[in-house]
Amino acid sequence: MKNLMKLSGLAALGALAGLPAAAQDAATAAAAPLAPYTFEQSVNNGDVAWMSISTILVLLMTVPGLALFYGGLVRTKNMLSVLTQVFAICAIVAIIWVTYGYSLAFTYGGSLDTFVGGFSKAFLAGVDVNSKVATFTNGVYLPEFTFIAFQMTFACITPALIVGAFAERIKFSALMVFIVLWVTLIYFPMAHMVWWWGGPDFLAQEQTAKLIAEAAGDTAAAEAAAANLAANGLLWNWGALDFAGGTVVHINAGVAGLVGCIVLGKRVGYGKESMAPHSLTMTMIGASLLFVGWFGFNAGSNLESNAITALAIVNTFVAACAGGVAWMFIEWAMKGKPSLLGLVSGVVAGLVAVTPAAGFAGPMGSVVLGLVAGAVCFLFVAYVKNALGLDDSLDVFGVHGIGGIIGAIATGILVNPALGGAGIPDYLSQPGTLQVAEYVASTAIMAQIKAVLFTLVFSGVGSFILYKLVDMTIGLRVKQDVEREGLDLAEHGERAYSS
Amino acid sequence: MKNLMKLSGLAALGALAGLPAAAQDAATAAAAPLAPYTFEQSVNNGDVAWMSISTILVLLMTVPGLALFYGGLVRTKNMLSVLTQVFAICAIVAIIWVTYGYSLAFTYGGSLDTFVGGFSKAFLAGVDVNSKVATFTNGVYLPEFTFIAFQMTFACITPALIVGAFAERIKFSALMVFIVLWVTLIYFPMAHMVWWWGGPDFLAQEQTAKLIAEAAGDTAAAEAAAANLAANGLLWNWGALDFAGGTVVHINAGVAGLVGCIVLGKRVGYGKESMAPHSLTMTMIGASLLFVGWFGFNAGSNLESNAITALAIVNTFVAACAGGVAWMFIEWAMKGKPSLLGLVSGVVAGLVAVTPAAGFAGPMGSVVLGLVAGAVCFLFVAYVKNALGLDDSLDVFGVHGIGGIIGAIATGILVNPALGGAGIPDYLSQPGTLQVAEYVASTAIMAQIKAVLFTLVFSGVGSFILYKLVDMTIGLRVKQDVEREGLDLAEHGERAYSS
Amino acid sequence: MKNLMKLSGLAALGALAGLPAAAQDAATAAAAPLAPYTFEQSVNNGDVAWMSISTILVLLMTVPGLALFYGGLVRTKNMLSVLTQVFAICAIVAIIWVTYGYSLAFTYGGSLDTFVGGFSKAFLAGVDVNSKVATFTNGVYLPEFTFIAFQMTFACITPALIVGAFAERIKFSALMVFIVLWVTLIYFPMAHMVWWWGGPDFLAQEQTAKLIAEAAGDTAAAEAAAANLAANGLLWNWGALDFAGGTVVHINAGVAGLVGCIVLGKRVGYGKESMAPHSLTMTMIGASLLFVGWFGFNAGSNLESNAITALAIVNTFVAACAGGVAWMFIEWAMKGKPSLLGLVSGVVAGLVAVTPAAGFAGPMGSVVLGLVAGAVCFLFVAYVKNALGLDDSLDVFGVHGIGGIIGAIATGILVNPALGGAGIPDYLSQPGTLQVAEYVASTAIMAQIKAVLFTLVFSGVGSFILYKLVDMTIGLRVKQDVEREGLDLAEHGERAYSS
Amino acid sequence: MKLIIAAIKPFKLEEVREALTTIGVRGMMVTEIKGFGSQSGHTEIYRGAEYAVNFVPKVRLEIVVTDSLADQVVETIRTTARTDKIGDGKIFVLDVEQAVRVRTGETNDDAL
Amino acid sequence: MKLIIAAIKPFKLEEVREALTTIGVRGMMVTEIKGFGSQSGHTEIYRGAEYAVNFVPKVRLEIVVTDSLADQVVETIRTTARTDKIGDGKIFVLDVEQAVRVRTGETNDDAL
Amino acid sequence: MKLIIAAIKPFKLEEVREALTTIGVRGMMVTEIKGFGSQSGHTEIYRGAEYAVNFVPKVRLEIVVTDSLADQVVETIRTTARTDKIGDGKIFVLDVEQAVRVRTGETNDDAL
Ligand SMILES: Nc1ncnc2c1ncn2[C@@H]1O[C@H](COP(=O)(O)OP(=O)(O)O)[C@@H](O)[C@H]1O
Ligand SMILES: Nc1ncnc2c1ncn2[C@@H]1O[C@H](COP(=O)(O)OP(=O)(O)O)[C@@H](O)[C@H]1O
Ligand SMILES: Nc1ncnc2c1ncn2[C@@H]1O[C@H](COP(=O)(O)OP(=O)(O)O)[C@@H](O)[C@H]1O
Repeated sequence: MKNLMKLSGLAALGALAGLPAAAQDAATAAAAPLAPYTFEQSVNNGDVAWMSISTILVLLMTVPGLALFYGGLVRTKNMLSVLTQVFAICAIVAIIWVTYGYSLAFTYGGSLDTFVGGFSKAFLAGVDVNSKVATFTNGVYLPEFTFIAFQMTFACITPALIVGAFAERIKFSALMVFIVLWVTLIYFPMAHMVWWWGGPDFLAQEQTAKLIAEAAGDTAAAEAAAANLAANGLLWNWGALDFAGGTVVHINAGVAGLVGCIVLGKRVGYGKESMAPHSLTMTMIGASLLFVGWFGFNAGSNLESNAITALAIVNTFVAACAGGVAWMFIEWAMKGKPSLLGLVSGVVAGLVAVTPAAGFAGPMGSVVLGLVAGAVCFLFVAYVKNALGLDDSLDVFGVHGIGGIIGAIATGILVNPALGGAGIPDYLSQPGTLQVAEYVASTAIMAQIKAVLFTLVFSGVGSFILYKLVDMTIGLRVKQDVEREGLDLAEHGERAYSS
Repeated sequence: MKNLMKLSGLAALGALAGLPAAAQDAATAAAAPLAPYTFEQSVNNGDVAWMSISTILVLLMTVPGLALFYGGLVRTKNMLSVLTQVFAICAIVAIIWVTYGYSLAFTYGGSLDTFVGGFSKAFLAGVDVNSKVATFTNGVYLPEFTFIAFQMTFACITPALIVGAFAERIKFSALMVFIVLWVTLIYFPMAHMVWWWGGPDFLAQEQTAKLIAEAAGDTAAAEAAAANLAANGLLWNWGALDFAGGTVVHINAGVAGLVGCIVLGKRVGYGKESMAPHSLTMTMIGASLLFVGWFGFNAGSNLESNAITALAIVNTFVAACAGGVAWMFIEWAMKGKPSLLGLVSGVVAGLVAVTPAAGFAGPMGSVVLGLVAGAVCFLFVAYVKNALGLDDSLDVFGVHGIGGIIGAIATGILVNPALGGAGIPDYLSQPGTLQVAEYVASTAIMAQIKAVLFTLVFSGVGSFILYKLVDMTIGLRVKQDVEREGLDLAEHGERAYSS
Repeated sequence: MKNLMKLSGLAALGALAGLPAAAQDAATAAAAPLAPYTFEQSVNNGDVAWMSISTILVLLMTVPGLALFYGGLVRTKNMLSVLTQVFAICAIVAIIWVTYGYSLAFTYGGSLDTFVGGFSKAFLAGVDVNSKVATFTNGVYLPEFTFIAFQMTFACITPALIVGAFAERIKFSALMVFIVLWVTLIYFPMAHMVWWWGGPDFLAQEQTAKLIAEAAGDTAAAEAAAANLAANGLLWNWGALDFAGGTVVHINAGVAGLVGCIVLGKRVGYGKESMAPHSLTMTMIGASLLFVGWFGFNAGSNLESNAITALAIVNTFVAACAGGVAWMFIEWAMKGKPSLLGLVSGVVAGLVAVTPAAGFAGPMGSVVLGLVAGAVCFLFVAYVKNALGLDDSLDVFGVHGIGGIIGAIATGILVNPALGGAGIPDYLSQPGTLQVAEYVASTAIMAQIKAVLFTLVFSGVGSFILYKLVDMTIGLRVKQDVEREGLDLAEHGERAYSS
Repeated sequence: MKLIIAAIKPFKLEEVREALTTIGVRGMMVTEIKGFGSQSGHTEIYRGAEYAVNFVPKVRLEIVVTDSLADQVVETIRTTARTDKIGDGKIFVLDVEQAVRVRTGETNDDAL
Repeated sequence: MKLIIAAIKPFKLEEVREALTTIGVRGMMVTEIKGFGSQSGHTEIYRGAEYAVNFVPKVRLEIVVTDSLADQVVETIRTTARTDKIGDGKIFVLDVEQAVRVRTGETNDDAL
Repeated sequence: MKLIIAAIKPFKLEEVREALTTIGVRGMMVTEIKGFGSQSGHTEIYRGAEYAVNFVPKVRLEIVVTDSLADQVVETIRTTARTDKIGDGKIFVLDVEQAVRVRTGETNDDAL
């Protein structure tokens, strides 16, 4: 597979789901003599503008968004520890990203390519202002720096999501070491497995080459082309749909958080002392900025600024609102009062759930998805979590894990055009154009379930090993005295508020 | 009027102000034989990028912007109630919007079309990624989802503006019911009456059809075309100019607030206890985000990303600054000190006032408009309000109502090209191009005054009836004990700040 | 030099550094007969979208970004004073900008043109929706209103940066007067000297005219063209590179701050009472918004939405992160704990340093630049400042001054293509295209050092005179009692927080 | 001299202060406290975690007065702070041995 | 009646309150204070400026009880608040001359 | 033992604490309070609504010392907290019957 010039792209589009159909159609098409597929790479300033702002929006989600959302929920004495953890993770991972992370996620990985990329673009070697990457439309490209920046923000926010699960008790140094290991060994491979594919033009080119070779009876060439067509990440090849990172980001972080809170154990005083949020105002600001920034996350994952971007915006908006409304009303019904924290938690749950579905579902499907996610996450967090005795301080699993799983599976359902969905994309049946593949519910949903299970196991087991490693070497948890005094003073030498 | 394919658009452009002139010119033009008007619908990714970000900016204005602006001004014990009200309104209205709100505002309403749309796009029926809506330039279109998302944010923020008027004393359940009624019966009709029009190409097509029919002596066809040309919202047909929502949003919400604070009565302890803002820091953050987000609101209302967008940005920026400077200095002169709250209130007043004028006035006109709005709103809030004994807790009427009225009327003056304005647009005199109609002060200003008065009466009376309805059924106001304890604990079961 | 239609642009590109090479090449090129250079002015909606959002982002940096970053660092009793100062400066300078500031910075200044512009565009005379300004690409233009708005935000934030140096002790009235003088006499001239140039097409036109004249032996015409080619700001002509305002904004404000804190003297109780930040939460929010907004500042300075925008985004991102990481780890090593304040201070230091380099350096160069800036600024602030006995309350000089100097000089190094830099642009050797000039380290670095020294002296001396003037007339500093009580109550009649 | 300590409902503070001024009290110290007593607290719920808060916000006054004024002060607080609802508060009287005004060095009754 | 003032560690508050309720205490006033004592404070550093904070967060309880209950209250606080680490706190007992319940006007032991 | 309660200006706290340490005081409780006295408050205006705030921020010290140290403590506070401007504060002395150190159970003078 020499000289394979892969064009990196984003968001699992299950191109291969169209394969069987493609074979048939291609047979017909092959009647007419086929010419090798050629293409131009054009960059649109409007797309670049949109992707630039999407990048900025995802950064806004992280700092200050996520940091405040989490920070507001801890006690005053731990406020700065949360802010520092989130911000430091963002900073360190950004540097890792340009150093080797991007390369591990978005380059050809040789014999390991199914699982992870290689080091060919370490230190961004070979990337300059003329480098381009594919989008989801044939012939439409982005400056590679744009793609690098956008994806960098995903690498930054995902590990930061985890810290909520063991907030108020982890050692800062241990966390830093854990995160470096985690992004390297869990996140970059996951991103590669879900998002590494050839791009529309590469697929068209190889598919055409394959058809030509087959027509000419050149089996070797046909096999080479077929191999190129299959040179994608593992989950991509399974046909799992993940528009903006339901598996890679949310389930991944949610599970890592779950394992983390179990490994670290409960907070001192858990269940006895009041651990009421020190500032729901900050949590509300954070949730709002997550909401606002999430449009960059979800609609930015479209890589272009077109009608699908607009669809993703509408879907994201209404799923978030539906999640908030569902949580608020069900809490009102079952606990007697509609709380702000419930409302915003539901909004986040809706956002998480719509992430994999953003460009695939229709608006009404997204409303339903949001309602379901808001309700189920509420039930988990308010009842199941306590029943299981989990001290997932800020409900990383309850919101990101559960919401992510609901969203991932629902994507397989809501993509159905009969339900207003956009349909499963198919780049192969008519090379050079984007077709909608026939929807087969069982296939579509099974692919999603497989992806969810894989992520649960891969991230769960992998994270567990890394936690144990760090725990055995430097120790994950602060001393009890430090926990009582608060991490701000003990670990960072500062107080959040003075007079 | 079968088969009328209306192309929805935004911002009253008083197309019909050009009618008399059009008749004349058309007469001349008709000398040459006229061909039916045809057009292409092209979408520009740069426009989509700008409208996407504008949508996000208006959401940012609402949450956390408006919520914090208001929240900072109440007492600690009511902080969360304000945040919850604003956020919940946003969430619920968004769902209503895609369910039936968009359809009521932006579809053809049959026999009621002058006042309100119909249900043909309820549940966004028939809208998909190929649907397009007109902008203000012939041939330039937006994905309909983009327009739906952008307008959704307007529907979300307008009712949220009202809550400031009766903050710290309304029952949450009553508010939710009121808002659902209010957007349905007041807001969607207002939006339809002001913003429902055919779009540049539709007008060009019908105008051309009319001229051809007239030349051919086909009175029936001419009348049908004339009817199509007149099938716009009531205020649009009056020729009222409203670039970004001075009437629909600000006067509308301002009056609803005024009526609300009168119906609910004053807060317990009003005038006796200190009701000092619990966090001007939050109010400043909120005001800043309103400022920042308002560019999406005003310049986004241009629907395209061009020089008029830029003009709207400059106008919005300087009017806001002028409003702030005016309020600050006049307060300094009359009350002895320049306060932050005065400064930011003036900024908001300037923003409100420039809203209807943003794409019509020139920068220097906008500076003057801002100065006037800042000064007059200050005088109202600091003197008139108390003289009238109004407990409009957060000055919804004083800022949005008064500022909106000033802006709406001033738009009729500042649009004058002689004052640096952009002039009144005219799509009819030369179908297919955008001309500037001759400016006649009396006509222009009267149209504005008519629109203001209509809004005051429609929204005032309508809101009054709805308040009374809700009051008589579930009761608008919380018990006195609850009001003393604070709505946060009593209504939402939470406290904003803990330690 | 009549009829000289200058096309304003941004960010020193040292066009003239290419001159000697140009002469040679031109000689060769002149062999073929030269036609006068003609060009079209095309505007791209994607560029306009990007510049609109960049404008908004820089406003976000100022309010609430910078205001919160600074405000969180002062004591509760002075919170509002800082917020008011920053917001009021922004508001007043915006009005000055459209009144005469833009004209002084970006018009031809007649005999003073080397130093400052004239009044030909006072009150934005002659600017309308059809006016355009050049970008850095031949033939690509922006609506002039877009450029005015973008540059307005730079004029607003720069003086606001200064207030951190003498926070908690300056009289509000004195500050307002000082700022009006300072922007007029220091900022607008600096902007003119660094950013006033002809634009790519103007240079191509004049260069071509010169070559034609020389070929034709028309010395007068050749000299006229040469004069036009040289009709740029002083520092521009020196070939100083400043992509987004290292000299104009950061060194300029940093030095003005340094002089200010010396002239005003230390705060009452300095070194005795605790002056711990009243809310590091606010400082963190502010720093995050500075980070987020800085992309508009740096990548917006590219004026277009293309691959260089993307490069500037990546550079800005990683330099910020590297700055934060460097400060955090060096503080951890030397002071025992990694603090949030250290982390975010480092991020800002990295951002400052990368400002002049954003479009010139490569990503790896930017990482190194950020690391150096974070480390050096830490050392200055934590050790040198105290050794010098400076009470630069919020480290305006330590971060913006020092960081700006590091960045300015490093730009001369990192622009080197051998280090992954973009190279020094050259518009003259092949008129109508953008070439990369040969890199000569000594020339490049000396130009930067000269620019830095000039800025230090010009801003330092100029600011000193203005401070003294204001001090002698209205007095710069509040009374000691007022300082103890806090500026909020005494100067603004408000408290930041109530219950 | 007597030190009178009273815990009252926060919104009554201004009224009590004014009433005391009227009868000649010229100084006091006011602290925001958490009161515990027969007035029950409230329950807060955050994502399903319920916290019973047993404390109620109260304001605590400390007033040092001459022996002769003490009874009147107690009486004034009692009548002014009263709303006849549970949680109105308590008043305690302690003996003060000495009082000093920092500024002047005056002592005892003169210091008040 | 006695006024018992105790400075304890904040996280012990709930436990102490409960223990006191058990032995019959029906009311108290709680204040968040800064304590100074042998327990040393901490150092904060902000951009190189170090501040030694000599105060430690404590909670201060004030409980007025009948003379008969006083000793038991002191004892209960002492045993419950104890962690055997420096900074556990202090208990002081003062005499109270009079007590009044605002709501009812009841006095002394009846008022508690 | 004596309980010395003093209300002083907040910025004098560190100085007073140090001075007291010098003369042998080993502990105290510090509360931020709102003081009311002859020092007048200020007026705040929010959008035209004026609020007269009659309270001034003060810091309240409570120090329990042996009888023998009491006078010296009062004197030290008086001289250190003094700025000769109105609002410098007041010092009150009360009698303490008993003192206990929670950690050790030591009582009275030993507990201080
Ligand atoms: N024994 C006590 N010692 C000290 N403070 C008390 C005592 N009992 C009550 N208080 C204070 O008085 C407040 C009101 O008392 P509570 O018992 O709730 O109502 P009521 O005074 O109406 O019976 C409490 O919140 C507490 O601050
Ligand atoms: N003499 C004193 N007067 C008033 N309060 C005191 C006194 N000594 C100690 N305290 C309070 O008791 C707390 C604990 O005292 P400390 O000396 O730190 O520990 P320990 O009680 O274990 O010896 C202090 O923080 C302070 O609030
Ligand atoms: N009678 C009093 N009882 C309790 N505290 C008092 C009394 N008088 C004054 N104080 C406290 O002392 C502070 C200073 O008193 P003030 O009368 O303002 O000034 P000065 O002590 O200079 O006469 C007050 O703010 C208050 O906290």
